[in-house]
Amino acid sequence: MDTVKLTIDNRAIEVPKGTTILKAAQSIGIDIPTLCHFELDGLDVHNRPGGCRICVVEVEKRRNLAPACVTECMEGMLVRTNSIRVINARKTVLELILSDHPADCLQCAKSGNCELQDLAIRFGIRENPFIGAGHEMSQYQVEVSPSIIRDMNKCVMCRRCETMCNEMQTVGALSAIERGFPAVVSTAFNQHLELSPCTFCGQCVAVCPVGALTEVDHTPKIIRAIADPNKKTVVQVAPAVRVALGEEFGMEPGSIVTGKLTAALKALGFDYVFDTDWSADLTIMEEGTELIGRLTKYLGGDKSVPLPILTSCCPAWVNFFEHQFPEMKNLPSTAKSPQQMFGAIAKSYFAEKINCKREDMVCVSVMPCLAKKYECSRDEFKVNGNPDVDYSISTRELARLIKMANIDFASLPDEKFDSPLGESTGAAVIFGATGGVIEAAVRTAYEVITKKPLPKIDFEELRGLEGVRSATIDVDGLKLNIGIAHGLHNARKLLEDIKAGKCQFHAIEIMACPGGCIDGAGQPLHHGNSDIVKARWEAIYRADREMPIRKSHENPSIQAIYKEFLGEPCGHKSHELLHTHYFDKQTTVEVDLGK
Amino acid sequence: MDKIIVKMKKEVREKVVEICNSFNNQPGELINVLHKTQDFLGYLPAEVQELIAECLHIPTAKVYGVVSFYAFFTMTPKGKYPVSVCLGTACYVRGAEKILDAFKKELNLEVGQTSEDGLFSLNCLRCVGACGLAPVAMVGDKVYGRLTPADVKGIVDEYRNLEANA
Amino acid sequence: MAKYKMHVLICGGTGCKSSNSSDIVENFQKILAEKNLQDEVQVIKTGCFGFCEKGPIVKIMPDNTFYTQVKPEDVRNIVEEHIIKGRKVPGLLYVNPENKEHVSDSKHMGFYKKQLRIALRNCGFINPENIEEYIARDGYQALASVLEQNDPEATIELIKKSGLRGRGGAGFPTGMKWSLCRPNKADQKYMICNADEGDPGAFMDRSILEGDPHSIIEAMAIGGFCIDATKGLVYIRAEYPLAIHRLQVAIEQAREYGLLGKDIMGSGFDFDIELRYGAGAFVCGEETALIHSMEGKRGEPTFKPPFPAVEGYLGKPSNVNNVETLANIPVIINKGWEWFSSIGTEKSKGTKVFALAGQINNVGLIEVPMGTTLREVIYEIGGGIKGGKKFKAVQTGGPSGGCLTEKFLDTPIDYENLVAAGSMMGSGGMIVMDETSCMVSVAKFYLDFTVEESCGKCSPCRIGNKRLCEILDKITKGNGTMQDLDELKNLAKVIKDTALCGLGQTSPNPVLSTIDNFWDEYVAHVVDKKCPAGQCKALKQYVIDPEKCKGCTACARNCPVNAIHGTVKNPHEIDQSACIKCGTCYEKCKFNAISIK
Amino acid sequence: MSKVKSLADLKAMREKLQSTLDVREKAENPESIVQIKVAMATCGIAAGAKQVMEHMMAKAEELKIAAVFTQTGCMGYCHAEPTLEVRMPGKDPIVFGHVDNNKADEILTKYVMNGELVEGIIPVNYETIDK
Repeated sequence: MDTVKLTIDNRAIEVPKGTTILKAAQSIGIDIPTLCHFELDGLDVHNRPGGCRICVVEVEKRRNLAPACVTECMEGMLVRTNSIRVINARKTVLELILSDHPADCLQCAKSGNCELQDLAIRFGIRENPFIGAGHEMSQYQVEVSPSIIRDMNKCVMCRRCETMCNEMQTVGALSAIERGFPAVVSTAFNQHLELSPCTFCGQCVAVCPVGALTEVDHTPKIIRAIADPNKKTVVQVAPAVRVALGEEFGMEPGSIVTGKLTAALKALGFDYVFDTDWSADLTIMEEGTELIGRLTKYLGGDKSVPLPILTSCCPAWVNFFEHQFPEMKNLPSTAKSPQQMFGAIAKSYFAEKINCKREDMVCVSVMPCLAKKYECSRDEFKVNGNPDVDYSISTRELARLIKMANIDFASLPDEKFDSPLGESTGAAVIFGATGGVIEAAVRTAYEVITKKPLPKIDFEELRGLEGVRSATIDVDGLKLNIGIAHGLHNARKLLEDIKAGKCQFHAIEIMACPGGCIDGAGQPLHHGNSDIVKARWEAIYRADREMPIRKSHENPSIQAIYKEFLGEPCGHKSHELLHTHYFDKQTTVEVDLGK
Repeated sequence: MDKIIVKMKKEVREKVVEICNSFNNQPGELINVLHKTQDFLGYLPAEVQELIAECLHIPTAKVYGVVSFYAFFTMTPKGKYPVSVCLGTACYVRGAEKILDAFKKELNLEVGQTSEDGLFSLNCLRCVGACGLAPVAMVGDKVYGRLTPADVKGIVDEYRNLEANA
Repeated sequence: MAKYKMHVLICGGTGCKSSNSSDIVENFQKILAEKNLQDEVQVIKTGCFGFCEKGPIVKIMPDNTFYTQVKPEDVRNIVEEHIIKGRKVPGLLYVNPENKEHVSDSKHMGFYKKQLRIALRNCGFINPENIEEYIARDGYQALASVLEQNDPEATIELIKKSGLRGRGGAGFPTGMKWSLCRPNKADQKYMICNADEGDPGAFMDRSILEGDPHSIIEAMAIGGFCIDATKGLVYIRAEYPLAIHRLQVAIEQAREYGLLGKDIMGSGFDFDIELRYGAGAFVCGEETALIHSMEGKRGEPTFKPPFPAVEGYLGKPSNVNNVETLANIPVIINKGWEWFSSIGTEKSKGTKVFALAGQINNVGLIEVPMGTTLREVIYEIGGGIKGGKKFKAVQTGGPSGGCLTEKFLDTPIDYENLVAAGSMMGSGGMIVMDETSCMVSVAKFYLDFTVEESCGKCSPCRIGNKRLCEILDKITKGNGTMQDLDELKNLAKVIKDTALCGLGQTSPNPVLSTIDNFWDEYVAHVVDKKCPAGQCKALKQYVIDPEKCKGCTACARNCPVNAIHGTVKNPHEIDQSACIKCGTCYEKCKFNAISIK
Repeated sequence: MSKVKSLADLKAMREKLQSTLDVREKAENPESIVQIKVAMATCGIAAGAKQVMEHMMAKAEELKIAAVFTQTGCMGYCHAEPTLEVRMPGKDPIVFGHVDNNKADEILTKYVMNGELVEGIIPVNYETIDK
C-alpha cells in the first residue's frame, strides 16, 4: 500500500495514503476534538460534512486552518494540532456553537453523555462573549412523537441524523432546511414526525451528539405503575438488552448480564419478570409455520403464494415498508413481533392465570429500540383502547431506573426469569443480531420439514455484519434461498431487486438498525466506537452457545402453551392473538373532487 | 394511522405532472421542475411539493430542503403587483433603504408579505443590474429608477388606479 | 443582402431596457419606415455599452455619435435632424462635466478613453441575437482553428502562457485548471460556465451574456475540446431573463450553423450546451455548491479535495469557469498569447471588467487593463465623486472584499495588490463611497448580506457571521464597547481561518478592512457615541439652533411623536429622549435652524 | 442556411459577412482610414449630394479603398454644393466643392490613392459640431 510521511506535533509518522489527519493523529495517541464527524467502521456509517470546524489544525504553508476530519495526509506535511492559533480558533468556534445552544444541561436528557458538554468541559468554557443582549438564539418548537423528542434548539447542525435518515436508512423523513442561521434539520414543512415517512428506527437519536434528538422517557410512568398497589406489573426484556446494559455500569462491552438484569428488575419491584426471548421462540413457531405453509403451497404448484416471506419482528422495518413499499405489504409474515406476542399472551393467557383484569395489568417492555415505543402505541395492538404492551422503555431508560434506585448493578447476584413466560432457547437470543431471526427460523423449519435432527446447529453462513447477505440452505434436498439485510438502505436494495424480479429468495430477514438490535437506537450510546457493537455481536452468539436448548420448537414452555391454550401454530387462536395486518401509509396526492 | 391523502385541483395536478414528465422525472432536475412550477403557479405550496417529490421519487423533506434554501422559491403567493426593492450595493449606497421604508409605509406591509386583497406584495432583491438608475424598484417587470421616497406613493397609486378603473 | 449606409445601435441591456430602450427601437423602426429609410438605415438592438449612468444609449454609425439618456420621443428628432440632414442633436450629446462641452464621439469621452475592451469587445457593437454579426467579428474562428489544429494540449499550453486567470474571484490560472481536468478519464465530462453572478452590484457576466452570448458558447466549446468534455452546462441566475433568452437564441443559432452539436465543423468533436438555473443563492458561485445546485440539491459547498476536476457534476470530472474568463478565450486564441500577456501586470494579465457604482458620476460597466490605478478608474473613467463630495473609500470584491482608502488610490489594480491591500478582486464590483457613508454601516451592510446568503453548513459562517453582524449592529446603535471591538477582531479572524468555503472565509473582509482603515470611526461610535458620517440613525441628534429658530411651529406640528416643544415665535426645543430621528423636522424647517449632530 | 463544415467554410462566411459590419468597424477606428464627409443639408441634397455619395461609396469599394462615409449638415459652402470633406489618416482635412460623379472618381483615384491634388479645393476655415 502507498504510504505518506508527515509530521504531527513534531512527531514523524507514516500512514497509508488517503488517511485523514484526524486518523493519523489518533494512531499516535493525539486526540483531536471533533463534533460533527461520525463513523462506524465496518457498518458502512459515515458522516463527514466537515461542518463544525472544531477539529481544525494548522498545516504549514496553508493559508487557513484545515479540518482534520476530512483533510488527507500529504507527503511532507507539517501539522500542528495545538498551536495557540488552533486552540483560539477551536475555542471561539465552540463558543459560537454554545451561543446558539440552550444552557439547560442540568435538565437535559443527554447530560453526562453529551459530546458538546464534553467539549465545553475540555475547553473550560466559563463565559461566552456571544451570549446576551443583542445575540439571537434559535427558536424552534419542541416536538414529541410516540418515540422521539425533537428539540431543535439544541441542534448543532452536525447532520448525523440527516445522514442516518437518508443514506443509512433511505427513509427521507429529515433534511436540512432553510439556510444560514435559521438552517436546521427538520421534516418537510416542519410537520410532525408522524406525518412524515419516519419509521421511528431512532438511528437519528442514536447518533445525535447533543440533546436535540432523544427518546420519549417512560420511566416516571413505570415508577408510578410499580408503586400502584392495584396494578400488576409485568416486564419483558429483549435479547439485545442483556449484552449491552452492562456498559451503562462500567462493565466491558459484550458482557452478558442476563442474571443481574433479572435481579435488578426484581429489585425495582416488578411483579413478574419475564423474557421477550420466550415470545421470540413463539414467533419462530408462528413465522416458521407460515414460511413452511407458503413454501409447501408454492412447491405444490401454487405460484400465487406471496414469496419471499419477509420477517416482521422489526417495527421500524414494518413502518418502512408501509410507507415506502405498500404494494408489497402482502409479503411480510403476518406474525406479530415478539414484543407484541408477549403483550397479547401476557394480557390474555397469563392474566387469566393469575386472575388479573386486563386493565389492572401494566405490561412493560425493555427494548434496545425506540420504534418499539411506537409499535406498542399502534391501534391494532389495543383491546378496547388498552394496549397489549403499555410502555416500552429503552436499555438506557432501564439503566436510569436502576441508577435512580441506587442498585449496585455490577455486584448483583444472578437471578432467573419468572415462569411461565421466562423460559427460552438459544434461538431466541440470536434475534438480537442481524441474521439471527432467520437462523432461528431455519433451525426449526429444518427439523419440522425433514423430521430429522439438525446435523449442525450453527449456520455460520447466515452470520456476519455485511449489509446484504445471502445463503442457500440445503434442507434435505430442498434448496432454501435466504436473504438478509440490515440497515434500511440495504433493505431497499433487496426490495427493489424483488420488485424487478432480480432475485429468487424464499425468505428474507430484515432489521432496520445496522448490525440488528444490538445497535438499536435504545442501546447505550457507543459514540461511534464500532468495537462496542462488535463485542455485543459476539456476546449474542456466546449467549446462544451457553443455552441448554437452542431450538425454539424444543422450548418446553412454548410446547406447553400450544397444548394448553393456543392449539397449533397459525391456528385459530394464534391468528387472533399473534398475527396482525399491515397498512398503506404512503402519502399520495390526489385530485380534489370536492369543489 | 391512516394513509395521508393530500388534495389539489385537477388542472394543477395535471400541469405539475406534465412538468415533471417533461424532465423525465429525474431527481437531478428538481430545481428546473421547481422553476417551471413556480412560473406556472406563482408559488410552491406544500401539496405541490408533495406531488413533485412523488413524481421525482425523492423525499418530500428534500424537496422542502431545496425550496427553503433558495431565495427565488416561495411558498406564499405573490401579489398581483409584486413590488421588489433592489438592495444591491449600488442602490444601497444611494439610499435604497429609505425607498424600502417608504414602500413598507405606503403598502403597510413587511418584507415577504402579501396584502390581504392580494394586490401587492413586498420583497427585496439583490441587483437587477440597473445600477445606473439606482436606487431602483420593480413592480412586476417594470423598473422604476432614480427613486426618492417621495416617488413611492405615486407608483403605488398608479396601480391602485389601474385596479379602480378595471 | 441589404447594405445599409447607416447603423443605429441601441442598447438593449437590462439597465437601458429598464428605461424604455425597447420603445426607442420601435420608434426608430416606425419613423424610418415612415421616411422610407428602412433599407438605408439598420436598427440594431445591442448589448450593454457600459455607460449605464447615461442610459438609454443610442449610437449612430458611421458617424460614431453617442447619444445619451435618449427618450422614445427624441427619436423623431434624431431621424429628421441627424439621419436625414446630417446634423447632430446637441441636446442629447454627452456633456463633458469639466468643460461643459458636447462630446459626440465616445472615444473622446473620459468614460471610454482609458478603457480596453476585450471581454466586452462585442457588447454594444453587435446584435447579440444574430450569429452572423458575431461571425463577421471573427466569431468561431478560434474554435475552428483549435479544432483544425487538433492538439488540445497545445491549446491549454497557449492559455497557460497567456497568463489568463479566473475572473470570478480567486484568480486561479485558467490554463492550469483545464490541464488538471484533462487527464481524468471518464465516460462523460462536463464543461461548466458559472453565470450565477450573485455579487450585489456586479453585472458584467450578465452584460456579456446579453451582449455577446456567442463568445461564451465558443469558449465553452474550446474548453470542452481541451478537457475532453462533450457536454457544456451554463449555470445561470433565474433572475436574468434577458440573458437566458439571448443565450438560448444563440445556442439555437450555433446548432443551426453546425457550431454546436455532433461533429462540429467536420472535426469529429461533439459538443452541446444546456442551461441550468440558479435560484437565488450567492453561495452557489462557489464551484462545489454550484455543482450540487445543478444536481438539484441544496447549494452547500463540500470540502475540496476532491476537486470538481476529479469529481464534479454527477461525480464526473468537471471544469468550472466564470463568464468573463470565458469571454477572453476566443480573443486569446485569435490574437495569440503574446498579445494578451503583453497587457496587464507581471502576474495579472489582460483586462478586468468592473461594475462601477456608488457615489460616482459615471456609473457603469468598464473594462481596463490590469495595472490601471484606482485613481484612474474613479476619477478619469468614473468622472469623480458625485456632487463634488470628498472621496472616502472604494469597496472592491463585493461581500468578499474590503474597503480601500485614499492611500490605495495609486495602487495598480491586480489580484495580488488588492489582496495585499486587504481587499480582493472578486467578481469586479467597485463601489465608491463619499464622506456621507459610515464605514461601520457599510461593513454591516455586507455582513447582513453574508448572513442571509450563508448556507448554514459550517458553524463559523452560520453562527459566526451572525454574531459579527450583531456586534456591528450594537455598535451602530451606540451600545458598543471597546471589548466588543476586540471580540469583533478576533471573531473575524477566526471565521476567516476556519470557515468551510470561500464565502465564509472571505465574509469577514469588509469588517477587517474597515477596522484596519477606519479604526477611528469605530472608536468614535463606541467611545464618543458619534457617527462621523452622520448615517447611524441611533447616534444622530437633531438639534434646533435657538438663534435661527423663528418659532414658526412647522417642526412641532409635523413631528410624528410630539417630541418638539415651544410656543409660537419662540425658539423650539427637541426632547431627545422622545425623538425617533425620523428627520421630518429637518426637512420641514424653512430656516435651516435644525442641524444634525 | 447551410452548416459550417470547416475552418475554410467559416472564413469564407466571415469574408462575406464582414462587409455588413463595415459601417460599424470603420467608424470605430476612423483615424486609420479615409474619412469622407458629405454635406447633406437641403442645399446639398438639392445639388445631388445623395446621388454623388452613393456613387462614391460604390466606387471606393470597387477600388478597395477603406473609407468611411458620413453625412454632415451644411458646411456653409452653399455656392459650391455638393461639397465634401476628405480626411486622410494623419493629414488635415480638405474640402472639395462642386463634386459630381466624375469629380468624385478623380478625388478617389488621384488624391486618395496617390496623394495628388485635384482641382476644386475650397480653402478650409470652418467648425463642425463634433470636435
